Amino acid sequence: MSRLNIELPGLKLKNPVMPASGCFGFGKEYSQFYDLSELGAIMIKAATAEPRFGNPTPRVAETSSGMLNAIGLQNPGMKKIIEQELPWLSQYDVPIIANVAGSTEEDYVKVAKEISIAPNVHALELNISCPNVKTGGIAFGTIPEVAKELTRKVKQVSEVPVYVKLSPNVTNIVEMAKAVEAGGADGITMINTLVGMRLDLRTGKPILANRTGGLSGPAVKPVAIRMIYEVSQAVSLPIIGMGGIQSAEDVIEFFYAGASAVAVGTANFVDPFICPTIINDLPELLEQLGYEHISECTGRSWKKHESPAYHRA
Amino acid sequence: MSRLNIELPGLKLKNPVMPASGCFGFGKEYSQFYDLSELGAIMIKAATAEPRFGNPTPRVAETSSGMLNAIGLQNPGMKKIIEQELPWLSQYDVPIIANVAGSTEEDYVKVAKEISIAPNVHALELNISCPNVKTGGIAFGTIPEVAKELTRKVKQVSEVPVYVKLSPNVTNIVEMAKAVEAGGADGITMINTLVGMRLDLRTGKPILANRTGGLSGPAVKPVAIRMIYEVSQAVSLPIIGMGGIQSAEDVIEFFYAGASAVAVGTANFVDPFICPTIINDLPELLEQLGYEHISECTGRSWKKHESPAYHRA
Amino acid sequence: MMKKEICKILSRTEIAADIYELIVQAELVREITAPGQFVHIRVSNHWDPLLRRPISISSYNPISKQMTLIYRKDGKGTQMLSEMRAGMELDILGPLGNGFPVDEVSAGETAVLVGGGIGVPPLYELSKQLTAKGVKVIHVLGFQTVAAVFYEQQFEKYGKTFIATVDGTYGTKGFVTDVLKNIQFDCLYACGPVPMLRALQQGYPDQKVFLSLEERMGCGIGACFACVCKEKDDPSGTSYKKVCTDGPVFRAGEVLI
Amino acid sequence: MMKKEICKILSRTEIAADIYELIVQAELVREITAPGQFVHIRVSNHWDPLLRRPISISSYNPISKQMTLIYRKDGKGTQMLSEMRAGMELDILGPLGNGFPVDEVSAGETAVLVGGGIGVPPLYELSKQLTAKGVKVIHVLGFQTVAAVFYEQQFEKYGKTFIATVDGTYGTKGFVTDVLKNIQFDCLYACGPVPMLRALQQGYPDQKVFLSLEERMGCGIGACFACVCKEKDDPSGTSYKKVCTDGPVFRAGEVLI
Ligand SMILES: Cc1cc2nc3c(=O)[nH]c(=O)nc-3n(C[C@H](O)[C@H](O)[C@H](O)COP(=O)(O)OP(=O)(O)OC[C@H]3O[C@@H](n4cnc5c(N)ncnc54)[C@H](O)[C@@H]3O)c2cc1C
Ligand SMILES: Cc1cc2nc3c(=O)[nH]c(=O)nc-3n(C[C@H](O)[C@H](O)[C@H](O)COP(=O)(O)OP(=O)(O)OC[C@H]3O[C@@H](n4cnc5c(N)ncnc54)[C@H](O)[C@@H]3O)c2cc1C
Ligand SMILES: Cc1cc2nc3c(=O)[nH]c(=O)nc-3n(C[C@H](O)[C@H](O)[C@H](O)COP(=O)(O)O)c2cc1C
Ligand SMILES: Cc1cc2nc3c(=O)[nH]c(=O)nc-3n(C[C@H](O)[C@H](O)[C@H](O)COP(=O)(O)O)c2cc1C
Ligand code: FES
Ligand code: FES
Repeated sequence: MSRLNIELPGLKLKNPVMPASGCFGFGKEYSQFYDLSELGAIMIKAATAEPRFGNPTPRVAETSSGMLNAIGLQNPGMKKIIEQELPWLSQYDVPIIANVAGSTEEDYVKVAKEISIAPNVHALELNISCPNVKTGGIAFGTIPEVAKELTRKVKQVSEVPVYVKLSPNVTNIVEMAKAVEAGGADGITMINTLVGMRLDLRTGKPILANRTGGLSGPAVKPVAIRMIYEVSQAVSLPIIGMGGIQSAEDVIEFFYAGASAVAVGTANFVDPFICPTIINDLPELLEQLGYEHISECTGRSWKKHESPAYHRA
Repeated sequence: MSRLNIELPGLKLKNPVMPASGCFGFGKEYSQFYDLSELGAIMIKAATAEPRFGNPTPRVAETSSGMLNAIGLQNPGMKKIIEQELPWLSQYDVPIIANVAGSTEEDYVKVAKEISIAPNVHALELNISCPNVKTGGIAFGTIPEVAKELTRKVKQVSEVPVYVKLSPNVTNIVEMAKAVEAGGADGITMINTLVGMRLDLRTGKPILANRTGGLSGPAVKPVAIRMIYEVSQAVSLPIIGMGGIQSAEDVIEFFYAGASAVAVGTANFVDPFICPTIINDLPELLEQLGYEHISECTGRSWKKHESPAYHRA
Repeated sequence: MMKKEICKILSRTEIAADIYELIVQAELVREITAPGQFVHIRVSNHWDPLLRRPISISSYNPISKQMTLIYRKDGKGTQMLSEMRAGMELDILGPLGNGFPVDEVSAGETAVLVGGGIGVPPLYELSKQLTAKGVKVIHVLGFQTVAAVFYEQQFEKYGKTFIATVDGTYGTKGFVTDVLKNIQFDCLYACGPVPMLRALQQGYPDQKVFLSLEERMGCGIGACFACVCKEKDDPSGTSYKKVCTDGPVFRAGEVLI
Repeated sequence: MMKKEICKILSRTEIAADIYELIVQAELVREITAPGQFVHIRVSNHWDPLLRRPISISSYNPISKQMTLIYRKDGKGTQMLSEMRAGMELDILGPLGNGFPVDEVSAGETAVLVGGGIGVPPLYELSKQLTAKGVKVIHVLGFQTVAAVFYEQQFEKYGKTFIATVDGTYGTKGFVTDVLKNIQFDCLYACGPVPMLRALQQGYPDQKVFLSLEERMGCGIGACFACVCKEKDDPSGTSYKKVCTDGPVFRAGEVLI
């Protein structure tokens, strides 16, 4: 019996581990390392209505236990994604979560409508939180009313469940979560990156051409855990958690906080095998900790509950 | 000629490096390692009107390149600080910045009034951003109107310039900075800690008794740099920067971002000699980089300026 | 006087399952004033892992300037510490805290030293020093299981040594308190997990008992207020002791545990 | 096929001021297809520093399965790399990217290899392979100062080697472009800082020129889009090449630099 299978709106997952959007392209590169069917799901790179080049380089900088990125949503546009990337991915037995981005409400609605029809797209991830895009992007993720409206509009056109990706760059994350719940979201993914910056010692100027970038990696994990802990108690939507995950232990910590599945981003760059390694390590870790199924871990940090199996034994 | 002396409202500093509040007690412990007169200034531990025990233990947890703390403003109360700690510190030739905290506006005003009279207190640091205190504390740091009012009230009673310490846990840090500027602040100190959490793998429960804690250390540096970069362009107040500083290079990066002085917090725990080490390393680093004085570095990330001396040479 | 010193590792040996003995040469050894003091170790030159790790001094020799530390490989920091080798350098802050009061027993009296798991190490030097002044010493050491047992022979040299294991794979099955029932003493010194210390504090309200506490630490030197515990019988509710500087050893009843 | 492999360090030598030569034994050496490919190195088992470091393959031998990497100790990662010793293990991802096209010159023709600073290493294997097929090879290598000069003798074995130093402490004072003025060639290969590459691209618009670019990288395998550059003459403004997988070597004029 599997300890790892999970069901979420639109998603029947073999296991709750998936690569995070923007950190896995459309899967081709990582398919050289392992069979993508091993993954719980794949969150593909953001799709916009039109092709986008993104920001000038340098686009990444390193920080202590983290990195900054300012890719700027480079992508070939939804048409090409639907015609080329998704069909290629359909050779694998793995559900796709399509990350949807845009600069205007109309953009989001257009992309959501088109991409949600693709046969292997089982859910959308509404990216209202990309900190690297000038035009509007971030406002969707920081003003509750705007986020709610956008969610509602996208829900109206989407053929599949809609997960909304929250930005951590807000005073009150719970308010944002409640807003997207009220807008009809089927789930929440969190967190996107924290806005950060690094300066070059020699020139004094930002290392990133875009000046600021999104902070990801182990450095942000405590912020992600705190926010998931807060949000999971305030809304009744399932949460796909992310932010600095690099081991099976981290996955359990995200579940304890309140996640029902997780995504791994930056760690893919460090270790291309990180997702299958974590998937492989989880059953033994669950065994050690005394859980029969990973779902028993969700929300243990705040739920009143019985002791795990091994305490009972 | 010193490359390091700096003047700020109320403060004539030999050098711009000082220990951050809460990370240096009232100086006694570190005086066993070196002469406190070497420091630019000392930001002493938060003072409240009445003695406070703070939160239950565990109060600290480690994270990747960072730590969480939930001390809860433990302190002996302003009376004892004024009668015992400050007189002891007066043996050193070093200006004191007194960190003022409270649960109500009245508290803040009361402490500010009393402590600003002490002869070696040259400035106040208004702690409107401590994330570990339940009653009210954080609201002062996240609502611009509230912060402005508090600043105004404290300014009315303070005998010395008032620096306001900003919380990074907000959607819009510039708005907060402008609010305290409008309230009459003489300077800004930033950043306080990011709210974070860690869970125990075995129990599933938070490691900190207070559940959440404040994230500090190198992990938060890119967030601090970004916020100082934004705020220094938006207000005309001097900024004392902090958040993850552990080397002379880091100090320069904070200056580039827009700081006019810096504070070192967590790194004192790792290396008790960190402040004098940094102060000692700075002149040579400035020499290498071609600056005659550290003040030339302030705001270079965004200022239009001439090349540094060595480029000109 | 505490010092921050780059010390030389003389040897590192795995003495039980995941238990390592580290012998270090350092000037700061001459500053040690009592068994039960500890050191605060920076396990890497980098800033991750960030915090120092507090480890008790297990034994020391001010003349050779050597001290022995015994630690369990557990999390990130002790893992890295377990990868160190003879000849490498280690950044150590110490000696820290107040150790066990050796003066509280006189020659001819009996002291019982109670240790649980990684609470056992500091008792070794204590035993040496008590024995040297003519105190009769009995050791009661508790471990999880036989593979975790260490230093039994070493302790045997100084006095009768009882071992208890939780799973009964060695010595008495059960806890140190089970063994203690049959032992008479003038003074008890203990170091180990909180439930054990609490049981001892409650079990011997009228006897001389000294307990070494553990708490998560930031600075280790009294500056950060991470490691405080409440004083007992404090009407104001704000008085406290710091484990790092006032402790780690307290007289039973002095603080709430 | 690229591989992720835990490789063994055979030797590590400082060959100039802060310049290290690392010889590594690895199965992945057999997968190398051209000079100018690179590897992506994880400098520690921990997660700080986080990102891998891209380093060119300087030379390799598929039979002995050894490759040589040459790098400058600079930031945190290369600092740690410089502390590694023979016998230690290193996590390497590679070979990555497309190297220099050796077929673009024929026996009897002349190739000039232009390197600047840490752009010099990959030219070494290129020189070997070109010479082996009968191409006449000339090297023009630029460094900051005499202390930074390395591999002059090694290059001399394969062809005439000119050195330029910015401060004039060795060879010609000035830049590689100053030396190049007097040299005729059929094909030019270059690796080094962007201003140098740009000067070469502009200076020889009608000749065969291949340039190896550098860009900050995330994944190194084409997944993260950190390392893109724009294609030249692209009306849509959205077409691009990735330095990590389409490069690092490009024909001059192919992409905007
Ligand atoms: C005064 C004192 C003396 C000690 N003496 C010894 C000894 O002689 N031998 C020994 O093996 N252990 C001893 N300990 C416990 C030892 O400090 C912890 O086991 C160790 O810090 C855990 O670090 P880690 O890297 O394995 O775990 P991690 O989980 O990586 O540690 C994360 C953080 O939590 C802290 N931490 C985790 N567990 C503990 C704990 N039980 N007590 C205090 N802090 C903790 C760490 O110091 C670090 O700051 C002592 C603790 C104290 C307070
Ligand atoms: C394809 C390619 C081949 C290279 N070959 C060599 C070589 O053979 N020898 C050599 O010494 N150097 C080479 N470099 C440059 C080398 O990658 C950087 O010098 C190195 O990454 C700097 O790391 P650090 O730890 O010293 O600096 P840090 O400042 O700690 O690096 C921080 C981050 O910035 C990146 N970075 C910093 N400088 C550069 C740079 N110049 N280019 C790309 N990324 C950078 C690092 O990879 C890291 O992600 C090559 C770069 C590329 C892209
Ligand atoms: C290089 C890079 C590109 C990213 N691109 C996207 C994106 O296109 N859409 C999105 O929603 N999130 C994007 N993210 C955010 C990640 O999906 C993830 O939320 C974040 O990085 C935190 O997880 P991590 O710490 O595991 O990387 C990107 C992150 C990185 C590092
Ligand atoms: C243990 C600890 C206690 C702190 N106590 C206070 C405090 O009392 N008042 C305050 O304004 N900030 C307090 N801070 C925040 C620091 O002054 C500083 O703003 C923050 O830690 C970021 O700097 P750092 O990364 O260098 O530590 C505390 C931080 C730590 C780690
Ligand atoms: S650990 Fe900082 S006061 Fe005890
Ligand atoms: S480095 Fe990731 S695409 Fe090139």
